[in-house]
Amino acid sequence: MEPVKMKKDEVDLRVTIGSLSLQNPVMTASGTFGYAREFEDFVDLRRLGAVVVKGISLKPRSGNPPPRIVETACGMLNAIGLENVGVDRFISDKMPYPSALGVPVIVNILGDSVEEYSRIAERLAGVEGVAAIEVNISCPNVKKGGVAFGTDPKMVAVVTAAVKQSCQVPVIVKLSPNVTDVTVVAKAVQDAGADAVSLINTLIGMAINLTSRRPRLANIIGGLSGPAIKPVALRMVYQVAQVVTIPIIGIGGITTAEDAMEFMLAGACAVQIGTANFVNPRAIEDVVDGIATYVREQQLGSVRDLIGALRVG
Amino acid sequence: MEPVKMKKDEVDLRVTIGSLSLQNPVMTASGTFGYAREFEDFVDLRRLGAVVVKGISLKPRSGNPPPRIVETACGMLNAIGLENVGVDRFISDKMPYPSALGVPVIVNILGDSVEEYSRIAERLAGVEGVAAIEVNISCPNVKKGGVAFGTDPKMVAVVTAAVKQSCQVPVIVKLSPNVTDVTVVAKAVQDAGADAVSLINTLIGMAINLTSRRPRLANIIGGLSGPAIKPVALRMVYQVAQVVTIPIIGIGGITTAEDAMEFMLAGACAVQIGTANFVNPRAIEDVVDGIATYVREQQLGSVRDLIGALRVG
Amino acid sequence: MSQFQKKVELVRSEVIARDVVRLTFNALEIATAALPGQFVMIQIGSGKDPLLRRPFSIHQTSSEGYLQILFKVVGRGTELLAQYRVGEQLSLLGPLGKGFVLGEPSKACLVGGGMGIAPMLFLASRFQQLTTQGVVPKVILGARNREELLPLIGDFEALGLEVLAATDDGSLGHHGLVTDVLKIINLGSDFTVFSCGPRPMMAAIHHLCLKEDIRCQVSVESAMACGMGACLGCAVPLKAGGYAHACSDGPVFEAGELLWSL
Amino acid sequence: MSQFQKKVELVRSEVIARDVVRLTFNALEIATAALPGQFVMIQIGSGKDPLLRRPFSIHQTSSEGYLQILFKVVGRGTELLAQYRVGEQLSLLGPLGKGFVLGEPSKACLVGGGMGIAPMLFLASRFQQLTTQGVVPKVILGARNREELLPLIGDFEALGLEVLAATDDGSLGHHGLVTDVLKIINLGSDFTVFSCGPRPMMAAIHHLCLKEDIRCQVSVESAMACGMGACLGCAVPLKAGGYAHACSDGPVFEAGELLWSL
Ligand SMILES: Cc1cc2nc3c(=O)[nH]c(=O)nc-3n(C[C@H](O)[C@H](O)[C@H](O)COP(=O)(O)OP(=O)(O)OC[C@H]3O[C@@H](n4cnc5c(N)ncnc54)[C@H](O)[C@@H]3O)c2cc1C
Ligand SMILES: Cc1cc2nc3c(=O)[nH]c(=O)nc-3n(C[C@H](O)[C@H](O)[C@H](O)COP(=O)(O)OP(=O)(O)OC[C@H]3O[C@@H](n4cnc5c(N)ncnc54)[C@H](O)[C@@H]3O)c2cc1C
Ligand SMILES: Cc1cc2nc3c(=O)[nH]c(=O)nc-3n(C[C@H](O)[C@H](O)[C@H](O)COP(=O)(O)O)c2cc1C
Ligand SMILES: Cc1cc2nc3c(=O)[nH]c(=O)nc-3n(C[C@H](O)[C@H](O)[C@H](O)COP(=O)(O)O)c2cc1C
Ligand code: FES
Ligand code: FES
Repeated sequence: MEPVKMKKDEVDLRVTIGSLSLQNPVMTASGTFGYAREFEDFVDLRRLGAVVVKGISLKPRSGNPPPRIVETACGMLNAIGLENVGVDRFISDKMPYPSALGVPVIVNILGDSVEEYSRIAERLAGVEGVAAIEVNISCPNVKKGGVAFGTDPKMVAVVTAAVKQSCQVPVIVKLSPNVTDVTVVAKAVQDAGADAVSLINTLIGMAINLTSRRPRLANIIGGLSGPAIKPVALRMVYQVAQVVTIPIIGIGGITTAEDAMEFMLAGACAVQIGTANFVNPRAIEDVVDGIATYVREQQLGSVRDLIGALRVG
Repeated sequence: MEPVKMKKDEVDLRVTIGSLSLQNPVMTASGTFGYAREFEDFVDLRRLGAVVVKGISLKPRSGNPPPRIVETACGMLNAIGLENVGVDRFISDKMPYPSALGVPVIVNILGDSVEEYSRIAERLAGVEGVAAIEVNISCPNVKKGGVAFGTDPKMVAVVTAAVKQSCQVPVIVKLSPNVTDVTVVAKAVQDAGADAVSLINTLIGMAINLTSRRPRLANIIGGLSGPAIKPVALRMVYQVAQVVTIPIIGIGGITTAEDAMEFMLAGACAVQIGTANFVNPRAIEDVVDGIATYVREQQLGSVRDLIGALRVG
Repeated sequence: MSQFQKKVELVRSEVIARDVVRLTFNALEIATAALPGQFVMIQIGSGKDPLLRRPFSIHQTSSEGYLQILFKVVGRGTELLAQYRVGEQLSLLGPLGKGFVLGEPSKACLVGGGMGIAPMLFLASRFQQLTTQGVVPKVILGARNREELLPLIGDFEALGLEVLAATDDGSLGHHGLVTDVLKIINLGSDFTVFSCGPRPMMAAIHHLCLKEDIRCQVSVESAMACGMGACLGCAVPLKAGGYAHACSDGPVFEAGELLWSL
Repeated sequence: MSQFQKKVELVRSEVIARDVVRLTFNALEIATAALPGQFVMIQIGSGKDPLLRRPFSIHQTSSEGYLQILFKVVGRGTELLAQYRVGEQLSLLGPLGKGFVLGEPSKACLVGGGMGIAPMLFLASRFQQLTTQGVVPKVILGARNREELLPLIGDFEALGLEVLAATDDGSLGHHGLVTDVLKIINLGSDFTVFSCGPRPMMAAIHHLCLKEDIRCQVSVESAMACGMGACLGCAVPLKAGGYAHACSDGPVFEAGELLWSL
């Protein structure tokens, strides 16, 4: 991919994730932006830093029974159950639209076994427009595979290496926050050859309906996202930034440009916006605008000056 | 301690935590209610299920420099740094007031080493009015000890056994949520002889001031509490309830009677209320009233009918 | 398809019955693009709590660009929404979803129960515009009692439609269910029933229509986060297995496509 | 000590200057118990976001039970607070903290800067009530400009007090800092300075008083969660080492007890 060129008079918002050049650091978070087309009426899709599509598995999955979502204090729980059309229909039906937008498309993948991860990566390897692969090892909603992979540094390393071998594009590994020490997993992923890490995926949570005495999600537990988790996400990004040298993509509760830039100060090269898209489908563009304004007003040379620029001590 | 007797016409809110009988299941959470006296103008202290006092160490601690607290979305971060007067002054100056209230006083303790935990427990063992000890192995704000203890099942077991040997009163071990699998720690604690577990302590989080480019807490990281964490707390209580037989005390983001009863459905015998006391210093009494109303209106035999009564499947 | 995210002004707020409120917004773009059965997602409050938008059927639109919703206060979001004052601005997203597939007005029977009456008024007025022969669609409306139902009936009558009423307590119209009325009026199999209401009501209507071989479209609810097909939260189990999504495949479905046992 | 948690009615809301608002509550118990230098914690909104109460100095009380606060809009909480309308109810907690230790009015000099002026009016009026010989306390008030300062001066003058003004831009009174004025008036060492304002201002006043051997009480701010000594969040570093707590040991301290380098 060609490095993105900057127009005159524009503020410099460009960042790179390994060999991947982005016009700005703001991407969509997987599972919260569909396949981009859903948002075409609300946001100028060509202004996104990158599109990360809904998690794709080898075979189609129908997902969990409803209720699949419930609101919590400043957050929401989801137990979608990784519903998706499967890699083949993704390539034939879904990929053409985002790949025509002129922004990098990052494909989030998930599997039940190392082999499955490899095979999806292989299938995607040659596909036009796939700029990078994001490996979801941390989704809490699938009982087989997912959880075990995401919390065991050894398994994560094996999956990472397998995906790396199966494709040429940059590989981003998406980390689970549901671990005792996220830096251990991050280091394992780096050592296994990942080009970047993204974090955090959702925290595991639960909600109960007192009247019916039942869990509010059919799946009982689900993934917590939204502003409520931002402090945890920011802490993990900061911790991981102290121990890895590969780029970090910050995720978790970002709704404003200020939020996004806080993640960059903590050490993230780029950010992803998830739940906020539901509330404000224009969120990503608003964040890009807000960052641009800040970079201009603070007369920063580029947005990259923010990365890891937290003053400690 | 005598089993609490119920007055005629009263609804039955009594619960037991091992050998400890409570008039109702609603306690204060350590560190959020001072030594009870602070709240005397706002709440009828004799109506509390139990008072859990601020964490006590062997020697006095002056705590972290300010800022120590910052608000987050539906939550707050604190990095008090376990400021406390030390066990001796606690016994002489602080304990007399709560112990005269006629409700059980549970003393939360913390240390830098197994020996320290034992010695505090020994000091408290004979003290009039100490109804139980809650062992804080999970406070994220102390760099030595705290974190390591709380996340390592083996260390937690050692501390538990040591405290058990040092005193006759029931020992409650307070679990950290910052672990990959809370059930492993809970089982270790049960096997080591704990009379009950309480959970959750705070999640580790961070907040950044974009303007100053500094962490918002002098300690950089702090503990996240309040409604934001309730889904995580509820999930962990539910998970632990599937694997232990000792009583569980549910903590995390409880602000209303409904919240409290949801924790009981998930498997908690009692609950603790923390951050909510800051917003509504009458919170605990309001929760007790709310539970009583519910138990009466639903014509439950007793509040104990709620414990673990979640309908799954 | 044209969808909009717009800050719009609340121009009218009416308490229709106890806990039932009707709001009128000045929302030109959304009102103009809207079709009966579509809905809007409304952001309540400016903060992060409540976090998610709330979905409401479009109750009525006007050529001047007014858009109405009719809702019941059932929780915190609707409580806050009921407190908004005329002149305040709210963010609306819409029109969302697939609406009813209209047909011959004279062969249409609209059945609304409770707040399921909300989309029926919009549908009725669209049918009314399509009516050429003067043979208007049939309308059956049900609610708990007279107090709740009476204020709503007036709007249908203002359109020149006759309303068959059913109340749980018999305080207005038939004492019983809308399905009783549906049975009584004995539609031909060339009719289409358009229905929205509580799930048990729609299930009963579906079974009745199935037996009588009448086509039946239903508007269903499901917990929603995005309202636009992105989160996959609003799953609706299908008879053929798998799930449709209420917000993008619906909220209106052919009743026969859905799984009713759940 | 008597403290109260009360739902009280907002009876007046005044915009004093740009982003500066004064609210008057009907809060009998709290107003009656209040002492100058104490504060209240106000719950803003009914939801969980913003979660924590916000602390505000008591600006003025009346024997009828009215209580005023004066504040600047600096963030989301104060923004929401400024939008409350007369007749709405808010939950107040107070009076909290230890106030100023009063002394001989004729030997008192009150120095307020910016929103630090808020508690000074209450202090001045209490001094005024204690004044027997007609020798009133001195008052020095500072702000960025005339627009911000002028409306506040009137309240002090209404008490019969003369105000020495200082503004950053010289648009009213002395062009410069309140400490300049303090130097000029040259207090004797039998005076006590009572001060509230931005930290650099109070540090400068403290150092001046130290040099001139004048007793100095300052009211300090710190991030607070509970306002009542329970959370230990509001640590204020002490000269002697360790921390005091702004809410329960203060917010008023002897300036010499605090660590000013931090
Ligand atoms: C497409 C669609 C159209 C709708 N149209 C209307 C309408 O025209 N008029 C109307 O009154 N209501 C309508 N609803 C339902 C309305 O969205 C909910 O009543 C509202 O979201 C509740 O918000 P709350 O914050 O007040 O309640 P909450 O506090 O969120 O919940 C209170 C109760 O309402 C239930 N509830 C919450 N959200 C939903 C939901 N999305 N669907 C069903 N039940 C829910 C909860 O389970 C709970 O029992 C519609 C829902 C959908 C999906
Ligand atoms: C004892 C005491 C008395 C006070 N009296 C007054 C008063 O009379 N008038 C007045 O205008 N203000 C007063 N303050 C400050 C006032 O509490 C804060 O301005 C307010 O809490 C900010 O809330 P916010 O939600 O608008 O701002 P936030 O969005 O919470 O923060 C906005 C900015 O204000 C700063 N801030 C937040 N909380 C505080 C705090 N507690 N103290 C200092 N800075 C803070 C933040 O760091 C941030 O820069 C007092 C503070 C204390 C501790
Ligand atoms: C409805 C929903 C679906 C999601 N699906 C996926 C997914 O398929 N793959 C994945 O890696 N993460 C998925 N996530 C996690 C998000 O990408 C993101 O990591 C998380 O929501 C935290 O960010 P946020 O707080 O900005 O939403 C999903 C999140 C939500 C809310
Ligand atoms: C200011 C503050 C101080 C705390 N201090 C302690 C402590 O000393 N010991 C302890 O075990 N937990 C401490 N906690 C954790 C609480 O007891 C509780 O576990 C946590 O706040 C979650 O509950 P909540 O969401 O209801 O606040 C503290 C929490 C707060 C907010
Ligand atoms: S509500 Fe998000 S897909 Fe339907
Ligand atoms: S604000 Fe809680 S102790 Fe001072």
